[in-house]
Amino acid sequence: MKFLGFIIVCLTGALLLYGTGEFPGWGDPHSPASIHLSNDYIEKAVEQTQVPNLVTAVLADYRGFDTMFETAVVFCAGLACFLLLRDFKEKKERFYRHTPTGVILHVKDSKKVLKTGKEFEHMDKDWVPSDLIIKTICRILIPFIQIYALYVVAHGDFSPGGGFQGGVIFGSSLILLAISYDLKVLVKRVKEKILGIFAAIGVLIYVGIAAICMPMGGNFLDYSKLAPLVPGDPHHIRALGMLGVEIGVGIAVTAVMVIIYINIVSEGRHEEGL
Amino acid sequence: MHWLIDLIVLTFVIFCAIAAISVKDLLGTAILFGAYSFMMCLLWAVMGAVDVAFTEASVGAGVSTVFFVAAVFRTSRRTKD
Amino acid sequence: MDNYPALIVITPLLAALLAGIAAWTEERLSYPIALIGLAVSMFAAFKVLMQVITSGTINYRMAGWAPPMGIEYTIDLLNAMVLLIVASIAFFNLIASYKSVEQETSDRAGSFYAIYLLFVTGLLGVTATGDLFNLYVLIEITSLTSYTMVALGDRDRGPLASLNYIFIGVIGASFYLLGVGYLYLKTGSLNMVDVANILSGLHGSSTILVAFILCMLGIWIKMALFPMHVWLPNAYSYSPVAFARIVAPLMTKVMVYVMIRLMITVFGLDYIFETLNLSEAVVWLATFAIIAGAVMALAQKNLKKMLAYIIVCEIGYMVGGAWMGNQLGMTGAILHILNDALMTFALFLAVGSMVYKLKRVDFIDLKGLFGKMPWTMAGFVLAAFSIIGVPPTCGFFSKWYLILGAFEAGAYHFAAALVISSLICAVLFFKVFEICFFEPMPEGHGHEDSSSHVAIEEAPLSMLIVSGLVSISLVVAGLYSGTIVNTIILPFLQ
Amino acid sequence: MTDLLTLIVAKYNYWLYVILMMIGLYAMIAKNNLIKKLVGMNIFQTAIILFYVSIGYKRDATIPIIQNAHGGNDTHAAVIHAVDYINPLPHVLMLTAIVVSVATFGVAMALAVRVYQRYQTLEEDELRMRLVDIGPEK
Amino acid sequence: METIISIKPLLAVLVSLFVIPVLVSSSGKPNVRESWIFVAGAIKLVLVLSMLPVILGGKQIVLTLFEIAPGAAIAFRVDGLGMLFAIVAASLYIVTSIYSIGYMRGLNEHGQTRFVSFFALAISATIGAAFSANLLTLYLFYEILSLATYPLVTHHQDATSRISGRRYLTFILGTSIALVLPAMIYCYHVTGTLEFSTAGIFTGQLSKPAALVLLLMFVFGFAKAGIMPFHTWLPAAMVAPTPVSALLHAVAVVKVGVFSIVRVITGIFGVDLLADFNLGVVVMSIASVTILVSSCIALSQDELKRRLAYSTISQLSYIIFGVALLSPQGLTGGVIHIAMHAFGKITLFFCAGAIFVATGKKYISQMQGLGKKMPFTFAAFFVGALGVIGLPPTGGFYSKWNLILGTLEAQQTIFMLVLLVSSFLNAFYFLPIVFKAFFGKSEEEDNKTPVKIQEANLCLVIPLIITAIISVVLFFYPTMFVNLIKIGLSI
Repeated sequence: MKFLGFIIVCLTGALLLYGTGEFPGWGDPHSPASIHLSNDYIEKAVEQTQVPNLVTAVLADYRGFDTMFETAVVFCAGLACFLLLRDFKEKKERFYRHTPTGVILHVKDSKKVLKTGKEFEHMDKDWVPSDLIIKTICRILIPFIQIYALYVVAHGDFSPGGGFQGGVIFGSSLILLAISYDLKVLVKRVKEKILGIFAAIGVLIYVGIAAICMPMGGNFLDYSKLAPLVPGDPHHIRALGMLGVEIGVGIAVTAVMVIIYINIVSEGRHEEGL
Repeated sequence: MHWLIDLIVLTFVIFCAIAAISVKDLLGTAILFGAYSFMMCLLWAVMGAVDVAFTEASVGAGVSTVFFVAAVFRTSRRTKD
Repeated sequence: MDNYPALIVITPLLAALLAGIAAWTEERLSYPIALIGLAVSMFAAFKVLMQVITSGTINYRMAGWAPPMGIEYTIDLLNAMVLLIVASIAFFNLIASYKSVEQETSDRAGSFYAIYLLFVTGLLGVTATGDLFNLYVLIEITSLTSYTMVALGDRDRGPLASLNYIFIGVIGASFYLLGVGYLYLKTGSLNMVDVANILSGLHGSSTILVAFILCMLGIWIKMALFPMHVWLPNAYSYSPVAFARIVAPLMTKVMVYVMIRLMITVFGLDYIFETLNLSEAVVWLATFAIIAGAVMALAQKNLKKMLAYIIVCEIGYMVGGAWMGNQLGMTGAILHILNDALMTFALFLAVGSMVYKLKRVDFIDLKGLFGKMPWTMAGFVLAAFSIIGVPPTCGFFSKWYLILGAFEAGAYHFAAALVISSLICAVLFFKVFEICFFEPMPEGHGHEDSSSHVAIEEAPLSMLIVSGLVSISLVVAGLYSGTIVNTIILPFLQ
Repeated sequence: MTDLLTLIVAKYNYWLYVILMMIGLYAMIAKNNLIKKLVGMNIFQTAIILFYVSIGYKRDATIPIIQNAHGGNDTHAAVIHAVDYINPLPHVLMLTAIVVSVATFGVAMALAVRVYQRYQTLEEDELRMRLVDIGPEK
Repeated sequence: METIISIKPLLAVLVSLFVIPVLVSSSGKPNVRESWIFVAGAIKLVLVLSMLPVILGGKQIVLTLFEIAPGAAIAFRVDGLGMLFAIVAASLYIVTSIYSIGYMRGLNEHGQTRFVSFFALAISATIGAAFSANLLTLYLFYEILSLATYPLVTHHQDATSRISGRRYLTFILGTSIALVLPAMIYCYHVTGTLEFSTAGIFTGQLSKPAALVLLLMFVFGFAKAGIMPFHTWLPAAMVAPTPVSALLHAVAVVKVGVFSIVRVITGIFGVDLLADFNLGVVVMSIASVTILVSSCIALSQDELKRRLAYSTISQLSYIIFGVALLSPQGLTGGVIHIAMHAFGKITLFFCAGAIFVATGKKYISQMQGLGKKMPFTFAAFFVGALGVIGLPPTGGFYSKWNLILGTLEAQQTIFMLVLLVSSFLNAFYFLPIVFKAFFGKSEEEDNKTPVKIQEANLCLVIPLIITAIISVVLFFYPTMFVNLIKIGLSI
């Protein structure tokens, strides 16, 4: 296999290198790619969409259809992880710590569930939560990260970032919660059902905004036709449409990232894990 | 000047890539992979692709690595190659 | 309303999302949602086909931006035909699959339907789009959903097979993406028509050659052309029945469509057959694919696996026909997209019913099936005849055009391969028929302890009705293949 | 000689991308451990993204965010020179590609966990032996 | 030639197809089921006969159903040849239906509904083949017939029938896909049409070697005609119940094979082209070998049905032989033998089945002295044997007479010898059976154990008497068939 792989790799590499022979030089401002379409985007985008971040303009408007499916891919990944890993059966073995004494109980029968509270604390088999410093710092950090994430989503029109990046960052903040405490804390705060619904709703916001344009008389995704529905400057309607779409993306991505993480780390049991 | 930074970072990227696939500790692979992603993100920033770099920083160096560590946590850390 | 082109793709997506929500709130609703979504999509596809036949190609601008700035759907006769095939097969399969889904993935049916609809969305989008990169994204949707499904079916081998499928699939998609990158580098555009216009001045370029090879390699991997087929048999035999029944007829066919689309619309037949002159090599490859697929099918002991290898063989038909370099061959290839979709669907419908009742479909499990499930077997037999190429089923007529094309191109080896594969298919299917017909069904079938023995009987009515409809459509499509060729394929090729 | 040098300067990074891709591809084909293969897969994909991003790169141009788009008056907004801004299109495409790749990565990781749950190993050769052990297919 | 567009040929084909659902739904009520068969059979015969005056009037009936490609449509055209074949098949279908009721009920066979359904399908396909306007349609019905008869041949669903069925399909389906299909598509590729026409479809596009290869592909490819070495399916298929052997292997299946070859020689290549290339002799030699060898094999068979099978193989080659003479007399003799042999051979098969139902005996050596117990059966057997040998007063004489005249006309004297020798062989393997049946001593008489043997039931005896009588009648009134052939081949 190694040898075969090596040969395939060499052949493919040679093919690719052969193709570079006629490439325009790196960074050549006159290469076809830099002239044909890109000039149109650069010169017209601000005027047409009122969004200075060209990437966002192209992403959410000119090629918004791509992005919609990209979000669908994310949704699909979330569904996939749920379908593949989620295991509704409870684990047989459990560990409890008797808080006053520090004695650890190992319960092998799944039917005996101790009531956790002041006396007993359910603890992970494999994972010992981090110490106080990390916990505290994370607790302080997480709100800031989340606010930053919201900023990234909201300000995507003007600066780098957008729904996807914001969503990932928001998702990461929740994952950070799980890592610094343990999984149960996260699962308790963010219900699985909520995550599942939000993943779909995020995409639904996107598709919905895009689809409303059709009864309004435009083509699919044509935000400019939304003007009658939204109060405010119709001049900026495309930028608003993009914002709405980005929010949808953000919601979906956040939910899916957490779904994937929880399912992978707990092998789908949502009980214990990193 | 640009191309010099570019070359140096690119060399780092290739180094990280080779290291990531040849280390025998999967957690090490995860970390090297994170480094690789981060280098890659730098490279893109150098080339002016700020949005892409931002995404890669949050995804490649962030969430992907976390998924990776999570998967290693649930599987084995050692490997033969 | 002229938003039908968008509706074809959007309604399954919307339905997928709603089904995803319903999965968490009211799971019973997810099935009707899925059904309605696909019905609307099928209706839209039908409308679009009629519109295209009467008034020519439809261009639909997403977000209202003119191409090449925005993404455009370009629906011509070929698209419209494939769209209708995909939407209707997806719809009918859903009707037939309700019980199978209940049996196999009862606790998460809502999510299953969501994935199913996403897969269909991907296929429809791949077919409808006129943008090279959009195509990539949609291919990835179909791939991602099928990776998931493969892992779901067989608990033992599924995940591993799926993982291997991911590796191969990602390589394929990445090759395609690289090819598009090379194209973009040279043309600066992503819209198919626009790229084609610019390409006509770039025929000698080595970059374009590499781009072409990469795109083709990527698509071939995705369509499982021999020797890039290794993922396919596992993928088809491990996924849940409801999904296998749709992935088998549609996935490879849509990829063949993509290949033809790239050949005709993007690179241009002149470039491929005159500048590059690759025809002969690829037709030889297709010949090997046909023979190899048929021979490997002979070695199988499991019905699903056998059918999977037959699909490998059928892919050879279509690739060979498309690369023959003449109109007859191309006609045959396009006609075979329709016919093969129908006949594999009919076959897998029957197999699905068998799996529903028998759980396993190794050859030894099939004993005495003619007596127990006569209607299912009747559908199976008709589909098998179509694969063998017995007139008046549709399989014969596409073979007719393919062989004619081979004669015209002087590719006698390809014609010989077609004939040999037909013979091997005959052997294969009659091997199965003999088992089902001659050998009595053993007692306590499929269960080691006979106490839990359930009598094998005919499949549920929903499966039978769909199976019957599809079987009839095999003959109807065969008899009307002249009409199909004259109203759809020939106008498209001219 | 100078020709060669300019050629190298103009093209070297494309060559390095190819090398990077091939590292990834080699890992996908030849590595024994499934996780390693996944890493290879990601390297392969990011290398392609790198390739795309560098298509969009333009010398002496700045990031594709129009300055003072809303800050100035109308005359100000009119003077946008395409040469001054990097081509945004490849960036958009690659954002999508990154998302797709992370989605695939997530699903692949989930599968790897499933495989490990079932067979207690992720090495391909051992997996093959386990498959033989569990007997013929159902 | 004047043509009339009419839906009748389609109806004639479809009528027994439409009756299949009715048959299936009335599977619990055998009497209802069988009356439907008769209704369908009668309608079919009436439809066929109603077209007869038109055809005899020198017109043709055409109907195009589906245009698959220019020049290749699914279309019907009723001409003299097709009419002749259709009359034979449709009339014998009714007779066989009566017979099969007696046979199947007499032996209490399983799966009777399946049996009659596929029987109806097979006869549909036969009529379709008779009325085909072009090679594509002919191929279509040829294949349908092959597949429809498979469940009939393997009706017993045991190990023997499994092997036989496998051999049956291997030869028939295999050769048709491997040889006929490419040859047909090649013809279409060269000429752009597959329409039968008496002048042939080739207009100088074919060299002699190519024509030879194509001709051989067709002659061997239509393996239902039983040309050696593709004949072995026929004796094997004798495991089927006797009505199947009778109708399908004396009339429908084998005759469709022969009919296809006749069509190819007269309608695709054209008599003139083959005569120019002098290819008739090749086909004639192949046919001659088959005639002689299979006659010799028939001599050594003890099982009656197998002997009949080998006899069929040799008789089929007579037809091909006659057509390959390429002379008017030879063509007439060959084609009319389709009808004459059908009536003769079906009588023989009916007798074999009747004997089996009445006594359970399959082997000729066991049949000594049976003639006294079953006089009608053996009398009919005698008539049938005369027909096959070609002796007056049966129709078989007429065809053999024409064949011999044809050899003289074509100045192929050596081949006349083949005919004579084979006729002697025919006589040798048939007449002793009759002789021993009437004049030999039965085992029962030797053993002195009285076993009551009598004629089989009426359903079995009446059909064989009818066919025997028709066989004789045809000796006196062959004119209609001759006219049909003259019209069909314009000679």
